[in-house]
Amino acid sequence: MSQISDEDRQALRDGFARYLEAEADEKKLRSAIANDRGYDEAIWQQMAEMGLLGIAIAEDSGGVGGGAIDVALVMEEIGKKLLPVPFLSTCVVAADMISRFGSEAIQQDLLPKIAAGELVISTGGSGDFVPLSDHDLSLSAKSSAADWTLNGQVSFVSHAGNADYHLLGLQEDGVDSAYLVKASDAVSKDRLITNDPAQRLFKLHLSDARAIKLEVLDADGIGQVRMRAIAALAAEQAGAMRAIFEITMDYLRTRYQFGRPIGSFQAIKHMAAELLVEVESATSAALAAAKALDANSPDAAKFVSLAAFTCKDAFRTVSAQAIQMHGGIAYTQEHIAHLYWRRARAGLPLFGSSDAHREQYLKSREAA
Amino acid sequence: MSQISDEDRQALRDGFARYLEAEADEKKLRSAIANDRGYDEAIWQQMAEMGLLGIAIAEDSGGVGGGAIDVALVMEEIGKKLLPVPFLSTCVVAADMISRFGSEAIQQDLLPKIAAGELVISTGGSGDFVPLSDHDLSLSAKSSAADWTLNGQVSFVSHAGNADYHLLGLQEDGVDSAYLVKASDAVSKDRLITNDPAQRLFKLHLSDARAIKLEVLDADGIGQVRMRAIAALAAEQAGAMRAIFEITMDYLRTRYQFGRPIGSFQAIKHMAAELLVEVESATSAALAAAKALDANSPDAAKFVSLAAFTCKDAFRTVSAQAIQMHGGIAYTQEHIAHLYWRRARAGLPLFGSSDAHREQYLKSREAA
Amino acid sequence: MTILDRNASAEEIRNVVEAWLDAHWDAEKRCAKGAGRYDEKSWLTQVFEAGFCVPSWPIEYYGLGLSQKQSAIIEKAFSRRNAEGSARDRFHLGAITIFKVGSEPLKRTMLPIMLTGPICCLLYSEPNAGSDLAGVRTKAVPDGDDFIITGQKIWTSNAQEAEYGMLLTRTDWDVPKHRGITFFLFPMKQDGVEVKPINQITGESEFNEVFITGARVSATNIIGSLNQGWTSFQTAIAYERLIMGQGVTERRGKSKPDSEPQLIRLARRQGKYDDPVIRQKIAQALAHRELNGLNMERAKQEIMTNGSSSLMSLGKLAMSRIQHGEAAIATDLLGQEALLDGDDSADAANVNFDAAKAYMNSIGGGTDQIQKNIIAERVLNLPKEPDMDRNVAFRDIKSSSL
Amino acid sequence: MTILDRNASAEEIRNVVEAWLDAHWDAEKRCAKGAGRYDEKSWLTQVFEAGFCVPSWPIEYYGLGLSQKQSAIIEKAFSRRNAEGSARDRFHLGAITIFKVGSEPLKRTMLPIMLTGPICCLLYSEPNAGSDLAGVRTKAVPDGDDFIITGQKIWTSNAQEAEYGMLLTRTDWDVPKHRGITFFLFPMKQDGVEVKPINQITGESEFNEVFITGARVSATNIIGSLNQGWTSFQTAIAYERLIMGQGVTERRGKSKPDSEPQLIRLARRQGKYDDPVIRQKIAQALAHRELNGLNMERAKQEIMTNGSSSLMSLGKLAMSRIQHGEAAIATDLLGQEALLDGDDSADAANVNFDAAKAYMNSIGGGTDQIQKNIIAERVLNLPKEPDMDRNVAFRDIKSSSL
Repeated sequence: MSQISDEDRQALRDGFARYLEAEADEKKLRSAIANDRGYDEAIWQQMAEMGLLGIAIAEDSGGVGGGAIDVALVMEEIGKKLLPVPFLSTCVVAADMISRFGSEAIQQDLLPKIAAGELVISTGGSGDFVPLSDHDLSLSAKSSAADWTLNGQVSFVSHAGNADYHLLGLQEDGVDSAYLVKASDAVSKDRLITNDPAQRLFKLHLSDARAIKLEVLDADGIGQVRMRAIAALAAEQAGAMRAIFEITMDYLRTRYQFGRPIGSFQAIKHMAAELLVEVESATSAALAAAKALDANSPDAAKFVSLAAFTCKDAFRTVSAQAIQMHGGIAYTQEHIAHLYWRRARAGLPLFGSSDAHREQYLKSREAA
Repeated sequence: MSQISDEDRQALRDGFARYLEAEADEKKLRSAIANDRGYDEAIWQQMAEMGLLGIAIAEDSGGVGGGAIDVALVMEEIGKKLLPVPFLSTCVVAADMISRFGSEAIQQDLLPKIAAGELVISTGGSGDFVPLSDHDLSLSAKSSAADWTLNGQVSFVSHAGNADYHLLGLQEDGVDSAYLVKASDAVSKDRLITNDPAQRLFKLHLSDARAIKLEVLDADGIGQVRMRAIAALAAEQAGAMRAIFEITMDYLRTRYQFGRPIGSFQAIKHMAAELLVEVESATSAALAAAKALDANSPDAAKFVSLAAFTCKDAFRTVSAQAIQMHGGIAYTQEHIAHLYWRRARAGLPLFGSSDAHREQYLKSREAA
Repeated sequence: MTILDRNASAEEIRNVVEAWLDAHWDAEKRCAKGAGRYDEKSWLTQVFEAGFCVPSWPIEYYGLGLSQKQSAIIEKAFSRRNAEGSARDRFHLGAITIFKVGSEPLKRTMLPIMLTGPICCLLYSEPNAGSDLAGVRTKAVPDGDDFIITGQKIWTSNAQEAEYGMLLTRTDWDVPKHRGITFFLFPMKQDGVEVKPINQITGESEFNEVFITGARVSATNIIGSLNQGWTSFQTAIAYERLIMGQGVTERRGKSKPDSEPQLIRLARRQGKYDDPVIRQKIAQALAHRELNGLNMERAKQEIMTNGSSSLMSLGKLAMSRIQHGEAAIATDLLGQEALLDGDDSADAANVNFDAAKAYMNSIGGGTDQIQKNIIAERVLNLPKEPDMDRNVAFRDIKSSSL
Repeated sequence: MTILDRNASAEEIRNVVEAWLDAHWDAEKRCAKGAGRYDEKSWLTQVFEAGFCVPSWPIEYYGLGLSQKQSAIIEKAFSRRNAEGSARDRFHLGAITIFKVGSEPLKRTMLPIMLTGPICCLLYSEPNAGSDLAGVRTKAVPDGDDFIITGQKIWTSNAQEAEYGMLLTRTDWDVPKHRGITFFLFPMKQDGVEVKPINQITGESEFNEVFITGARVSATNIIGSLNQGWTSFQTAIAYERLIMGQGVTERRGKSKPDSEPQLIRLARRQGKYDDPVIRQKIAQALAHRELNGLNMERAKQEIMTNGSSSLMSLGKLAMSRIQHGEAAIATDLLGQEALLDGDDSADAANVNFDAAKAYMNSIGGGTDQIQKNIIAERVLNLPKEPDMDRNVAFRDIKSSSL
């Protein structure tokens, strides 16, 4: 399904990785997460420049027409550097929702801007395409003629701080609807305190806020959006866990205690070998999910669930063990390990728990 | 509740342990399990001699009036040597059932014989006091005057081979009844092939077999029998896992590879340290269950469940890891490790699975 | 000094102490602010002079020569009134160490000072040594009657407040690592000592880094003797662990044992308490905690009977599984609520704190890995790993910085 | 010899082989009993002379000089008719090892013998050496043109049937352990060689102990050269693993991939398939197996692209978790039925067999612990443990028997 050739994909990835290696250092990360915006605008613009923000947008809407596999490659690199950019909400979920369910006019208005890095879209509300469904949602939509207005409150809206639009889902009696709300006076925002300082969550208060309703949300389409978002998340986690794993291996090779590198101690080696199985399995699972989606495989749902719980759990384990293997130094805020660990924990509830995905995976296996 | 003083108890235990150390060697074990009877009659008679078979029988019925804690001490030693004796069925379950629910005449007839080692009683059927409930039970009881006769088949009857009586439970609509059936022409037996060669299981065929019905089975009393049997089993497992653990530690100290004892390898050490936590926790749990029972503590049910799943799981883990830590040598029938491992696996379904006991434990915690 | 001795009955002791406190202790003054507030130092001096600071020590060392049991009566009386100063024979690490391994002159000069005021910290961990405590690189170079100290310490509790620190240094670089170490009672409030709190991943700063650059300590302040500091330090660290352990036990004693466990409360609140999968996880987690409690009770019994128990060493390791495990289940129970933090999300804040704090147990005071080595070698008598550095001059041992 | 060379098309090869088989192979004779039965040795000699035994080897070494792909066509044709003798360049361990590292005379004399009949086993493990393969203590002492062998080997496959064994021996006890080893092609059917099957905990006897007491082997049968046997042996064992791996892959290829997994079947049968706790366990177990499959697919891709893949080394370790884990769940699913065994309890017998057989993976062919060392050192480049025996004369290395 990807319009990108294998060579171009590799070049894209290499270019992005090289750029991040040179520019996305820990200092920038820490300064970004200390700011209100939460990410580095220069990096975001460079991503636009490289075509990455339009990776999942069709060529005739200003994108490069990539598939799930291309999104995965970008997400992996994002994960490695823990980039706190609004890529998943804007370029994966929102771009996909607009591409599928937006009117021609909206598509032509918004998609090119997303690809160009001119537009940030936050996601929230309720529904299968929403990463964090607000369980106590008090949002209502009413229409007069073609205009819709929204009232109420939505919590757990990611990246709403500097978003230009909020994409809000509203699931009622199992029927999904979705609204695009422009950031405006009718929308106020409270930033929520988060455990992962790199995560940006907000509570929105909407008071007669004008909204564009996306049309004909068919369950299959929503399911596709959800699966692609989950596969993207899994790839981010696979990348992130590999990075913290490699940081840890470097430490084991160079940190001496008792006159030996600590990586020469057998118990540490065995922990490392076991973690490698987790890291590689997660990478394989994320890859398999993306490939199955791009191939429209009947197994796509199965592989997406597999990737979801495998990558969540493995990232949690690997980042937690990374702290343990570093010892005291990683018990400090100054060390980067806890940021990976917090990111891992922040990923756990996105699009459903590991247990829920394990159950889903078994259902898919039965169906096969 | 025990009538035995602390000093006497210690002496009893020391004496039994010393005796087993001298007499119950691996050769006897292997020869016993190769025979039909399944255990060493001389050891059984010596246990009678030492008063152990009457440990849970009141003094005025020919026993020594011990409590759950005394049963636990005996079972621990039985476990250490993997003695395949019919102690649990005869001296714990049957003795307790007869003491609680047998008529005066039956008590005076059977209990002294149990204590004297003159009587083996097997258990089977259905009901809470039966270690292995036959789920496909096709047993029926009918009475004419005071006489009862049993017809049908019962599977999973332990130690029926040379039993003098079979204690058969029959749970119908939640109501328990129990019958003592004399080994006779009216009862035929098929020995079942078991995975643990030390385990003796039979299928009984009863055809108008005369039976003595035990009276007034109150649920509390049955519950007590069950709890005491579970605590006894847990103690056996605690003893057994400690023995195979120590066998393994000895091996680690004396087996050299790469010019070092393998116990000096850090990964092996760490496995050993983790297993020690399991062994000690299991010992503590078994002890706590026995003590709570003897103290008539309201926490008894909680501690019994805790002991049940802790000891089952830990014995399984410790014996499985013992094979792994021994390496190839324990992959042979000649090595004793697999006998511990088979015993561990054979214990898993007795009186309910670990998962069921974990659930029960949580219920007890809520109630507290 | 109070007239109490080993023959005094519990009643007599209680009466004497209560009478003394009636006469001397003013609880209100302690809580007062400004000029009305009591002077801590002069209060401690009174306690010291009465012998109540260290009642179990002999009279010549400022105690009353009482038994532990008798001392406990005094401690209890003080604690009921919330009065400071008693039980320093159980809790003042500096005083205890000097009492146990200090030279006679050091005891004479320093014990009165220690007992009447200063907090004393223990300076041993170093960034480059990690778990390898004997790998100290902080230099002590003789200079007249003094030593000049240069180096860096880390993970020091109470370094901010401490007037003294017991400091592990290297004084001989040409012998194997354990044999060139000297242990000093080091004055913290001097030039060349900079204390910097560590920002822990819990958000707390219980510990500090201590940078020492050309600071001084008198040779008379050596605890034990020159180059033999490793042995004296062993005493200090053993007491540090004991004190920490007691603190934990006593704190634990205060929480209601039968209050509903946090996991059950959270599960109920989240409506997940009927989920069989959750129930299995909660049951196993509660079991691990209860089993550790049972093990520790057996340990206490064994200590009472035999004076020691190998079970004690399992508690810390078991606690890692318990704490990390409980925090993980609680995190899952909270679901996306666990993403939040701060006062408005108290449950999340608690759970997130617990998840981070669990590393304090699994890393702090010896990592789980070190703890497993100790259990394997000391409890199970498994053979030691070949030492790479035992017979090597310290300066030749390979280290990260080389 | 058949007239086929590297330029032959697939079609040509197929035609030639099929025609040859039509002319020579009699499937019915093979199945016949008694006098009618075909003579294996003379059949293998025909295959050998046609060059079909080892088609990928050069003509001077009894092959046809074909590519692997071309050889596969021949193998397939044989396999379709269930005819023995082809693909010995992939599966005959003795022939391959001699071809790769044998001396010219050894190849000349032994390859024709190997290829036309005898099973060749590999004698390396010893009871006292365990995972430490280089710790061999089987003695080879020169005696004229022969060596006299005394020692014990264990875990030898096919030792009963084997006419030859490749035997690892110690010929110099005064040099470090890897440098005093000699590797022989050893005739098994002689006095002084006793083979005893091992009763495994699965009930099988795939392996044997081999007791060698004063048996003989000619010096011309050294594979490689004197005291350099460790290197030649590395080749043999690498091929052994490869052959075992191929066997596993090919067997796996035969099971229907989409058949219902055993765990699901058992759970349904036991009425426990709706239990959420069971479902989580089954799902995770199936996932572990599927993930390992995905890893191995990535490995194949990487091998095709780069010629090698570090992922390959993870499969065996992962398989331990899979096999032990699945067996444990299946055991629990069966409940008390798992206590039974034998033909009347097929499910139980299978599950119990699997539970025991899982140790074949986690212990056999290098324990999980050795495997983790290998992964850590070779894949992750973590530093080696200090060697205790690398520079020590073999006779001075500490061992269990001392």
